[in-house]
Amino acid sequence: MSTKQPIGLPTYFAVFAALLVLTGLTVWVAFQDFGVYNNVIALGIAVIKSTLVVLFFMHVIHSTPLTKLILVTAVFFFLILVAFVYADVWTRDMLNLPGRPPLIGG
Amino acid sequence: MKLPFFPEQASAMAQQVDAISLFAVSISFVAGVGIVAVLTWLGLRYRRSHRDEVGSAGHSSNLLEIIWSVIPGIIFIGLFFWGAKIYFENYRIPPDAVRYYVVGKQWMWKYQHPSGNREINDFHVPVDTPIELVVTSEDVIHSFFVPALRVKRDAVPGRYSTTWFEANRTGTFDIFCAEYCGAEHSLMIGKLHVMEQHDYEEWLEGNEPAQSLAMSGAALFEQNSCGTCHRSDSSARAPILDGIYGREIALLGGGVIVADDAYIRESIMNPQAKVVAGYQPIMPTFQGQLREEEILELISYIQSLGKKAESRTEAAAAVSDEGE
Amino acid sequence: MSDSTGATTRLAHWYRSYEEQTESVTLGIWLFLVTEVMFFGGLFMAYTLYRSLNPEAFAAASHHLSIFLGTVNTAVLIGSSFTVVMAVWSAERGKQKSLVFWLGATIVLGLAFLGIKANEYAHKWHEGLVPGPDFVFHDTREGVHAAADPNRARMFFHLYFGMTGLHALHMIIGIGVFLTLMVNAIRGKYTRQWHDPIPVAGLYWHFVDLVWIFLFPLLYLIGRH
Amino acid sequence: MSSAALHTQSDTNYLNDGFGIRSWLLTTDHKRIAILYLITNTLFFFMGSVMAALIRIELLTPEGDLVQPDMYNRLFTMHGVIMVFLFLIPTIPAVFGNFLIPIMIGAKDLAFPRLNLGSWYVFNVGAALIFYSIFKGGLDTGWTFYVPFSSTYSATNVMTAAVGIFIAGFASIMTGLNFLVTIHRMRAPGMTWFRMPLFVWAHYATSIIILLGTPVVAVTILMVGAERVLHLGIFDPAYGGDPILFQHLFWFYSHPAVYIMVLPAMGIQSELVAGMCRNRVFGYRAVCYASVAIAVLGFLVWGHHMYTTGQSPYAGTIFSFLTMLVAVPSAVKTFNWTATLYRGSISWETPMIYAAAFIGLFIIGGTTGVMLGTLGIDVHVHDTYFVVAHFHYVMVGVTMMGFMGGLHYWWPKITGRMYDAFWSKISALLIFVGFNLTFFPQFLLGYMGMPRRYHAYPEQWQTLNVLSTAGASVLGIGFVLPAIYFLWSLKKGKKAEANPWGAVGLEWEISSPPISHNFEETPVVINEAYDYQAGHVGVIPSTEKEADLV
Repeated sequence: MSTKQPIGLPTYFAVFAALLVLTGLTVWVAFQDFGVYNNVIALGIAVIKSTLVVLFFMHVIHSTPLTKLILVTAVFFFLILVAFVYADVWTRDMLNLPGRPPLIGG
Repeated sequence: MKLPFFPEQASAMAQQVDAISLFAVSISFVAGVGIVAVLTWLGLRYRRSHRDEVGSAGHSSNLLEIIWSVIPGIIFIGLFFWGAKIYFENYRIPPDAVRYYVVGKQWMWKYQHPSGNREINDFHVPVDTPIELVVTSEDVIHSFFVPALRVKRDAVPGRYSTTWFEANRTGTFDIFCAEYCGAEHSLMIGKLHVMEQHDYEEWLEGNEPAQSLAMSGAALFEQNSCGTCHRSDSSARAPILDGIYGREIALLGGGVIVADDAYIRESIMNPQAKVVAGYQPIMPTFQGQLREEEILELISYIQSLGKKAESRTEAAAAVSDEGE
Repeated sequence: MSDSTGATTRLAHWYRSYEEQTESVTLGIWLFLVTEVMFFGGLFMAYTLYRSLNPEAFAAASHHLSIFLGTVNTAVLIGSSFTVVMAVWSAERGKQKSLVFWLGATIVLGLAFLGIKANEYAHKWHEGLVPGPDFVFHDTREGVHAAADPNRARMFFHLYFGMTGLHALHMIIGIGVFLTLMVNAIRGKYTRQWHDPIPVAGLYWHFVDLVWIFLFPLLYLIGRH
Repeated sequence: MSSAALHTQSDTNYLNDGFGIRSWLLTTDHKRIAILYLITNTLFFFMGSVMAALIRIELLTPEGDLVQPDMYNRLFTMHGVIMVFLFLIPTIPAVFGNFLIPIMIGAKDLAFPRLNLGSWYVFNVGAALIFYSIFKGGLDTGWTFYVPFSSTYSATNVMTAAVGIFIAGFASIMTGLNFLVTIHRMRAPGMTWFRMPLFVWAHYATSIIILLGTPVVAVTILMVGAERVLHLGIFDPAYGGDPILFQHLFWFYSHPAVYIMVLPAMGIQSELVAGMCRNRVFGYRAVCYASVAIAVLGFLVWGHHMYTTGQSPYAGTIFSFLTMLVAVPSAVKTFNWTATLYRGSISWETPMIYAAAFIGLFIIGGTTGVMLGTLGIDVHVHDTYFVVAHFHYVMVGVTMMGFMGGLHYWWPKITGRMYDAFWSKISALLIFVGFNLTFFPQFLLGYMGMPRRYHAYPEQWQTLNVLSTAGASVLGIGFVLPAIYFLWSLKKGKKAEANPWGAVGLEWEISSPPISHNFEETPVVINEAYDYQAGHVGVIPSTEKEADLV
């Protein structure tokens, strides 16, 4: 799993503190009104927090390339599922629904 | 023209689908026979001559790999474009299409003609006229399938799916339910009777319905006392429905939507979802009180209001402005 | 099998070295986490799609969740991730007493999380927000033009109980694993040379924490302004 | 064929290394677990076939007169569930993968032997639940479990079968995980990635699909189960749900699942063609990349099952385009197998007959698959017998031919006995003829518009259906024969030598049947895969001078 340069204690404390701060930040942001950006920021912070946990707490930062590849593959295929389902749902009503004037020439 | 082992071709679209299918079958046949021929020839030519004979040194050639990746790829992509063209032609409804409603219910098909006629399983349509089918289901997923017209559209509950066809030959064709829907899935069949225009009109008179779709919609409109809020003279409590059909409406809380069948159905079943700007969400839900055909009748009624109100649109627009 | 130091070695006979065994076990847990990502992925997919299909109803429903308890839970779970990291750190250095301490801390924090979750569930139960025959819902957001449709708000709670319930189930399994590890640690089963189960359980626990890191904003925070 | 044997012919092997129920039911030897899987899965295959026979007899007549419509629905549902989840998905990986992967890469056993035995027990618990649901009256939702029929309208015991499939899915995940870790970590020295047999490559790709896909169907089945028990309306549009979301989540797994069924058979096909032609597979690396390409692209195409169901036409176009791409690696493999025969030394034993049948039927199965992936054609033939014929050509024509070919190729290695050459050829031909007679007419029926899952059909299609049923009976006989002569060979078959086909591969350089831990001493691999010039792949380090070891 790891080529065994152990992560020092200070790093653990720093990451732990950062995670708590980020949690506080995301809750604070939730109460501000940034319009559509609220969701983007909330997910962005969640992604940052999870990257911190993955890299330092799960020692992926100095683990073998295989472990990194496995992690990326899992996330990639989940995003494929989300992307293609949304590709369907968002464009489902773009072409002639009954009663709607035909979108393209026709 | 009836090819052996092909269903009748009763529409222009059917010929296109048969053309692409024949193309695909012939390409596959040629490729298949080619490979099997090479396989048999190699199989016989290099039969083992003595017990310990071993094959010659292994071969591989990147050029050959590229060739037999790119060539099938090109053929498949070609097939894809041709298929996509047919699919979109079948998906895009011509503006002059006459709209019929098809409602799938466990183990029967119910049709509604614009003139108000209603039929179960057997469907009478005029020839040489583009016919738009708005397909929905009351319970599980069904699928309206006419092999002779190469037309298939799933009836999904809670959604209006559309497809269209234009039969270019008269005759009687099979209608099937293609999506498994329970015990009598195989008995949910009917006959599509494509008739000359005058025969169709005679048939309509012969089976004169009590009233047209719009009229039965109007009756429902009264029955459920929609008129108390949706008045034609004042838009204080609710939007005026005359001429609203197919028009873009501003929504409360921003956003604009076209008042199409789906929006009207959603506003009946879940009124608070998209409230028109300038109004309070006071409309009660009719979820569970109206059957699918009744909603379709109300939609036809609202659509008919649009046509009647052509002349009075300015007045209605003026009135609704005061309402805001 | 016992090696020179008398402590029973845990090297399975078909591995050539400890190094190879640790690598196999770690690769195994990472691959298991891939299946967990896709398992929760299906639910996250359903949640995000239904949120975009019914934005108003989901926003109204998520107002009933207490942000305070959610935040505390997130902090507790991050804390338990930290204690697990310390446990792995101690195991690598063969510090048995500190390993036992940190494993105990992880279990305590895990139970704290489940306690808070149980409290939230009970609160929902009293408010009648548990989807079922006697589900009652009224929109408590102020300055909103249209009250949300109770049926669609109920969909939010199906997914809320489904996802947090599945997450809590994974927590319970995790706590069970840590309990067994702690008992073994007390018996001195883990040495500097062999302590594979600790990092493996740690990775599983960090994954459960990751799921919550995404669950918290999606369920509690979005649509709150 | 004097291959430097890696074994001394000893009379103790994994079969007689311990007798009695405990030694079999608590074994962690990957070879014994493979035998356990072979017994249970063959049993499930025959149960599924009984239902297929009843379906074919029912369809002899246009009116449904053999069984009630409701009973017919249960028959085709259980035929689908048993064949898909209890035979096609698990069998080749669990039987041949378990037995051969450790040997082919020079390992003593899989990475997690206890997990391997656990997977067999978990698999049988799932199977028991599925058969309990049959015992209680069966399931009538079709193996696809489409909502809202399966979640609200079906009155049969969907819940029991759903939990059964959920549990059987775990067995599949356990096997997939075991293979991946073994292939990554436990290869013998010198066995680099591109010296591994193509059989191992195919199972590597299959395991990737298993790990990424199975959990998604697990959570989908959980949702359907929750819906049935609590009546939540998760997929009910009135409550904000969407029945098409179920189809997305279901097919996200179920299309890659068809590659889980077909890739292992392709792995066997590569071994059969190489072994029977005593030739290195043409374009070895191209076939390796093709396997992995199928695994990855297989996840991007599931929408081609949903062209007519209200999925947006734009999404349908994306899925159709990607379906065309995923067909290319399969075509590349077919061309490579055919080219392997060039300047080979081909013996037309039974395995080679199955390999040739595999190629012929895979051409038909593959090209009709491309036709179904084309938007224009699919609208007409979706949910008709054209689809039924296509997936039977791929499932029976490809996976079954691969399974039978593998069985006939490795039977001497697994049991140490040779089977009767004459009868095996007869049964192979019977299966080939019966199969084509059964399923080719269904292509015609499908294009003529006969819908799937129909208990009664218009009379004009009776002749083709009678032809199909006739073919089914020939196919049935074809499948019964192997059961007879294989069991017969266990007692009466003559002793098999270590390398009956003169093939090259680590599994042919150890005794038949192998000893319990496969190799007396871990071999060192010094040659490329299928190196017929060298005649062998591995060597025992202690008997070789250090200089020879690479």
